[in-house]
Amino acid sequence: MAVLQLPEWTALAPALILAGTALILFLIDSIDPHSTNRTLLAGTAVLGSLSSLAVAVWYTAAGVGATGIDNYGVIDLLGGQFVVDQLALYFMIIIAVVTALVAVASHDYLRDHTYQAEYYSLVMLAATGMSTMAASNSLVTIFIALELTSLPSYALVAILKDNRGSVEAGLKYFLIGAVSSAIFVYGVSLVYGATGSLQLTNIAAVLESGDGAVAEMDGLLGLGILMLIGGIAFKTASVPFHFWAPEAYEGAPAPIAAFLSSASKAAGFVLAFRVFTTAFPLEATTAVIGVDWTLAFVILAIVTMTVGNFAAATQENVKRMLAYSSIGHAGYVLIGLAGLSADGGELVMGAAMMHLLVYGFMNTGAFLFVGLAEYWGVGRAFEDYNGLSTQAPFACGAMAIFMFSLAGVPPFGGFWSKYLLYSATLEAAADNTVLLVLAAALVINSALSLYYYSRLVKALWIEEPILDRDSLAQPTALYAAIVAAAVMTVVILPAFGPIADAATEAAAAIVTQ
Amino acid sequence: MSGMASVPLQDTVLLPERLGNLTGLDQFGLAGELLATLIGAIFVGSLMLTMTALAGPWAKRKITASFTDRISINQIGPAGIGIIIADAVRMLSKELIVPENADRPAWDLAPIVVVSSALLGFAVIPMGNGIQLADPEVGLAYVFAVSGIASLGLVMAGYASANKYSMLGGLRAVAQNVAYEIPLVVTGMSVVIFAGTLQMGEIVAAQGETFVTIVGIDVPRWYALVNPFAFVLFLVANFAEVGRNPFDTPEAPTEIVAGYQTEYSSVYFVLIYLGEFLHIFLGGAIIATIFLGGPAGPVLPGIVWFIIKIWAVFFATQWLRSAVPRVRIDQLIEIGWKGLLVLAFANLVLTAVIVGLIA
Amino acid sequence: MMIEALIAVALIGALVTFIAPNRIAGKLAFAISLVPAALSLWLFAAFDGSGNALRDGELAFESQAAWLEVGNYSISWFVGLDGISLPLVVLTTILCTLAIVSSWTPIDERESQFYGLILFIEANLIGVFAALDFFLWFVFWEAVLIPMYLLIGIWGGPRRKYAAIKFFVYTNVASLVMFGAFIALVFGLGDSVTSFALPEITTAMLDGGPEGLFGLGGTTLASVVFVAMFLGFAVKVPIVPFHTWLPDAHVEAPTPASVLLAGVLLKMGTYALLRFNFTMFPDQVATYAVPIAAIAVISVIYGAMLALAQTDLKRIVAYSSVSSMGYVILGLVAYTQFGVGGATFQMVSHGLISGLMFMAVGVIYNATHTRMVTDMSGMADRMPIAVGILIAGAFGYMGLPLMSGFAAEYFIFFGAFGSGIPYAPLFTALAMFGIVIVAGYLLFALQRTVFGPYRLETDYEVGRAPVHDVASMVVLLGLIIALGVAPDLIFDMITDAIDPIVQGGEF
Amino acid sequence: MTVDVQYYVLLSMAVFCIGLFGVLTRRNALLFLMSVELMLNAANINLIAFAFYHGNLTGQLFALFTMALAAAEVAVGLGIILVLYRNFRDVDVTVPRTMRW
Amino acid sequence: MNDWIAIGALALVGVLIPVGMMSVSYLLRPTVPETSKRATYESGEIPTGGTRIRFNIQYYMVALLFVVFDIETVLLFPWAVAYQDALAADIPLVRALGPMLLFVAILLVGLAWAWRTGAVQWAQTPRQLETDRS
Repeated sequence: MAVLQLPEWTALAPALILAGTALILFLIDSIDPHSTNRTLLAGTAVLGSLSSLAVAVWYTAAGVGATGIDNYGVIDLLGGQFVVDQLALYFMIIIAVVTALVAVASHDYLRDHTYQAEYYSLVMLAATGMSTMAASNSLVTIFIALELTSLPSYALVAILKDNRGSVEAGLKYFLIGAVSSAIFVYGVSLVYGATGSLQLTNIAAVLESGDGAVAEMDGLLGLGILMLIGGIAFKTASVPFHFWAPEAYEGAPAPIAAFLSSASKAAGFVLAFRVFTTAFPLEATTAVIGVDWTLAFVILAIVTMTVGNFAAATQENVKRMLAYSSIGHAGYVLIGLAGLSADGGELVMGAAMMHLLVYGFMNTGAFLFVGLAEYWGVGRAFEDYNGLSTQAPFACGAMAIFMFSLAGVPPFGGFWSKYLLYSATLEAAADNTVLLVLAAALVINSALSLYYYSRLVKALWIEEPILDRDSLAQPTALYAAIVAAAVMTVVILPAFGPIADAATEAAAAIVTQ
Repeated sequence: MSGMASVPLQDTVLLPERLGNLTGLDQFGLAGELLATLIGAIFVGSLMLTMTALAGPWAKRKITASFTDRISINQIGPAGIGIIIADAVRMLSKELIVPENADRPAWDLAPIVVVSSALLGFAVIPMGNGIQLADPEVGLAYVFAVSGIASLGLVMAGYASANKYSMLGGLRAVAQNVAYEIPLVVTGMSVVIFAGTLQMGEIVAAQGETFVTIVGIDVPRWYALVNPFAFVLFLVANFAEVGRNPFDTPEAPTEIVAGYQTEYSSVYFVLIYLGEFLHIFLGGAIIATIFLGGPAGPVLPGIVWFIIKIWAVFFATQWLRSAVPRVRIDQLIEIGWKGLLVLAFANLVLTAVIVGLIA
Repeated sequence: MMIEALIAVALIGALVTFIAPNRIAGKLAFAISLVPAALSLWLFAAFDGSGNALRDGELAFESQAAWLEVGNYSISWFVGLDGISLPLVVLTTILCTLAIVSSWTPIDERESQFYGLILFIEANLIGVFAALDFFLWFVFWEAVLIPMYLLIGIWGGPRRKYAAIKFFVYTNVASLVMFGAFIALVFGLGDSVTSFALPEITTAMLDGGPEGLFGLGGTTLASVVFVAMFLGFAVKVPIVPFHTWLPDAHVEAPTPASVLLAGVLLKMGTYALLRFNFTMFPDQVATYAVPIAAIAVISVIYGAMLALAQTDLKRIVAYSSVSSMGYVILGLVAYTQFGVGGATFQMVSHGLISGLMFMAVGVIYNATHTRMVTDMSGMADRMPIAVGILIAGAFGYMGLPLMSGFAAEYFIFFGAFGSGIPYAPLFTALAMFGIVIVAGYLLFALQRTVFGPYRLETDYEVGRAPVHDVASMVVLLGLIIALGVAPDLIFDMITDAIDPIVQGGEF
Repeated sequence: MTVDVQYYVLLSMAVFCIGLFGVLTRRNALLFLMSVELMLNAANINLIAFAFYHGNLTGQLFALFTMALAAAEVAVGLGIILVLYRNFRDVDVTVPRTMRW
Repeated sequence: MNDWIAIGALALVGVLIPVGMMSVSYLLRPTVPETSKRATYESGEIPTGGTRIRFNIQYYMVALLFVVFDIETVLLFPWAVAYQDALAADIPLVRALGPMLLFVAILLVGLAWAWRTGAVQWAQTPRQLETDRS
């Protein structure tokens, strides 16, 4: 394979391509600021994200990051500031997929929007940040990637400048984001103080060596880790920094809500996975700070999924319901970290990663459907969606698939990933019985979630429309994105074998390193 | 100029320590050192204030008069130099009129900020003969940083006066400062590439080396000679930064009366006025230090050369004041962002590339 | 690869139909559904399997492919047919084709979606009966629910929303219970199991059973799982007291959905009971035989009594299904060759008969727009052929000899009577009493509706049933009589697959 | 003449807490922004003090990045506050209540 | 003596001088309160309206732009300082210069974009107004 001949920095190509696309979009806009050529802009964005996807898939297939005789091994870049391994590539794939879907859907959603090029380039920049986050191996690069993700996201949420909801959402997202990033960076500074290093592997090395300074500053380290969890909780929309999510998703343009709730969340999780497996090996950290950090994730996971699901069940607004359900799903994925307390934790984490991939399709699709509804101008409440299926059976069919998949009803992807998560948790529970509670919470919450998801399906398919609607337009690109997401949610089933392998291997690689 | 390089231009001993030795204060431990430092600071402060006092009420008028072929002050003292004292007494004893609606704390604070920010910059300037208060490693960045505080003072003045002219003046000052700060700093950076340090003393020392030898005369490695393009850019950006013609839109007497200082009177006005002149001199000091070899020069002692150089810059500002018309605010902004900034980056990149290729 | 072809044809057909214009959707779906029907008949003819699929039997049309690895377990695509599943597959394909035909008249909006969903259900039903990997089976099992939910919810009667949700919630919760229990069982089996393939799990269960899980002992775990799974499937069957969703769903569902619901979906429950509970847990069956038999008998009698109290023809047929399913459970719990075989036979037979009944009721409803016994009389005047077939079906229900119902019930009673359960004769006798009630309510209803003077007042013409409806009913009736005359047509096959289970399980 | 690192940490914690207090109590978006800056700068104090303590430059370098990112954050924040003012005629963060909080 | 103490001393002096001048003036100057004197100066006209005027949006635009570019210089300074040393240490030119060029190039893309979209344009020409309106 040609990978060997490529210089090392090309290992970051999936992220670099996204960055390049963003710059190209800026250039296009600079050449003709008043251009209304939506297809060119969206096309560039889609092309960029698809190339990023293709490269990431190619690398994965070629064995970049995989260890073994025929593979290329984990690639360290810039003195270990970045690391391209299977985990990084896996999440780069998720991010590129979601970005592509969002870019396609935005083509129609933004039809009358003034800031087309800016929109796409901001999306690309945010995607760059997420992709970089997947490969970051140092708290420095992590923080930069985090901000590179957050800053365009703030702007994107508020991009409908004359829409009060959008501005309000942007403000709230920004306020909470700014505070949480301040907390995160303070946590970084404390961890640095305790260990004298910002690179994850070095931090782990210092912790394991039990150096004098670390032992002295155990309190600082503990506080630092707690603050890091805070930053991560924000990015993944988990308790206690989840307040922004419903507001931001509700006010943001729907494709952006899709983007944030899928890709951004995935990026937050890759960050959590990497930081906590690489930098804070469980035994060594516990020996220093005296507390097992998985305990924090056990609590966060349970609280997050419960809060998310119960709040979702009481919503009248579809987008808000999806927002809370997205919080609930963050809780499911957090199990991946909580499970690390037991043997077989890498299986739990692998399952959580799979859930994120499937979630990337189904949740993006669901939000894009909401985008379609906004495009049509039907309302936002459940009742407003009544009987849409008579006019748009395909989109509604896709939405039904997303809803059932999110609820974890077989045969869709969501069932599989949830099941894998459940069974892996159960297996790990043999080692640490606390996990039984998590498994139970997962099942109970999933069962509860069926209530509100099926409520939407019922509105779409079974209820009669309240008002007579004019015939609805069929925007090609939005439809294409939604149908593609739906097809992937289903078609992912036969491909589940290799995906499961990839996820589990990636998880195992970082857990046991 | 031959042999200049052999003379140690830069004393590694800084002013406070030297004073400590001189006065014997260093025998008293920390307190003595502090006292010596304070004396040094007072010395530098007074030196600069003296120059400003000279320039503001007297030299400025004289120079302008000469350009416009008029006779200016000539009554009090020789060549009217006594006007300095007269003006000082007059201004200090004027009634202070506080505009209604003024935001008092900010309005009172603004003059102090303007003056002290300018004074602070001089702390790291090597003035020759060991007159340098401090020589931190980040000297150049520090100078840029503190001189930037002035615009805060200006906007405070503009805002707190509760006057539309003042407000506009303050805003313009900020817009102008931000537009020209970046070309200024980026051009300064192209000098840093040569010197490889931000320490003012080092920069000056680096300029002591011989650049070329023309007909037996060693031309020193002044960066104005090494990179004249950067020098011109820096000069222009500096004029804008200190708000002198042709870039004096924040005051623009024909447009917005007197800008941010419209409502100021009495000693407050004096302070703001002084502050402006201090800034001109600070700009001159920076130019002298990073482009003109600091206090270097033949025959005369360093401090004298240094003063000559900064007065030369001051003279240039007054020259331009008489010779060049003011640009409009929109032109000003566009020159900054579209002209100088691009040129500054071009200069930086070219310098870096050339240095890289030569090395 | 034949099973894959069968499923693929139905799935692709579903997609094609979904995008086809409404106008031609019905005919198109019919044409497409003929392919699996013909294919399944060919499978029937070419069947060469023997023994029970889960007990090392010789599988017909087997195919297996690795799918994914989950931790210590592998999941595979594993399908194959034995003597139990093949008749049910054939039943499915035939009933689906006929259901499509019977929808031509009543379904007049969103046809393409309707027929698409029917074909989608067909694909999944075939999958349910053919799958031999637990996960694969579960996927198909659950995938049936969603289209059925939509069929009831969209094209149903006035209370369709309530009925659809009730159906969905009941069956889904049941699935969840069953699923959780089964997973616990697999984990409890420990290292002896490395995949979710049902034969492997069955072997492990019979070779010693579970080791225990989370502090539960092996036997306790097996009992808990057995009960949980029984409850899970009982909802689907349904068995009293979990039957309440059924009448609602049936009454509100459109005729073709009812046909499939009663004809095939209920059999999923009994099929699963047979495959899981009664194959994997012989010990637990023995332990709980009496309560199960009691429940079965209660179902028979209580279902019949409820049917007696109804005035809605569809409700009568629906409750009678509860009663008939009671027979199946009784047959299963008897655990003899004739008992279990008869139960399996009854599944097929009841599928045909109840399908026929629902169709007939549907035809009458299409014409009169009412199903109330009290509204109608003298229907024989207006639609003699349809009513004739209805009566024939009712006799089939009552167990008239030479019809499949008779054979089925005979086998069951014979098997149950000779079974080793305590009080077996008593249970059998009580269940037989159920037939009397069945005869009572059916004859009562028929007498009121069919005979006497015609007195329904309508502002539209009530005429003869359409030819295609009658034709499909005739096909069903033919099958019923054929099975009644020659039960060995499938009974041999069934007993061949049953024997490995009941051998040694005799008590 | 060096100051022990714990005093820097105390200072930074004080600054951080002041910032946090501001974040929790200020309703003006601009003041909120300033409070966040305080929190970020508290981290910078830590980073630089620890860089000195550990004798490596990593912390200083990271402080540079933090500053850059803080500036970018302010830029975006100001942009959002501008559109906020345009839409709500106010920079009070509790005014926008189009959605439930 | 520490550099920063010297700077602190100068800061003290820098504050004390103006404060001292203010104090001297306070002692010297007369105070004749009169309301009309304190009126806001508007070239002799009676002042109208407040000072909370809505000013040109461009002030914000350049301010935001400045924040970005100014911070960029913070990141460039370390590079500039280390550049000669890097060259002296025989680090290849591409590695010594490349990152900075890339960095500046990205910034220039940003500047070009800001330029083209009119972020640094103070006033619009009539023709631009026309095209904007359409």
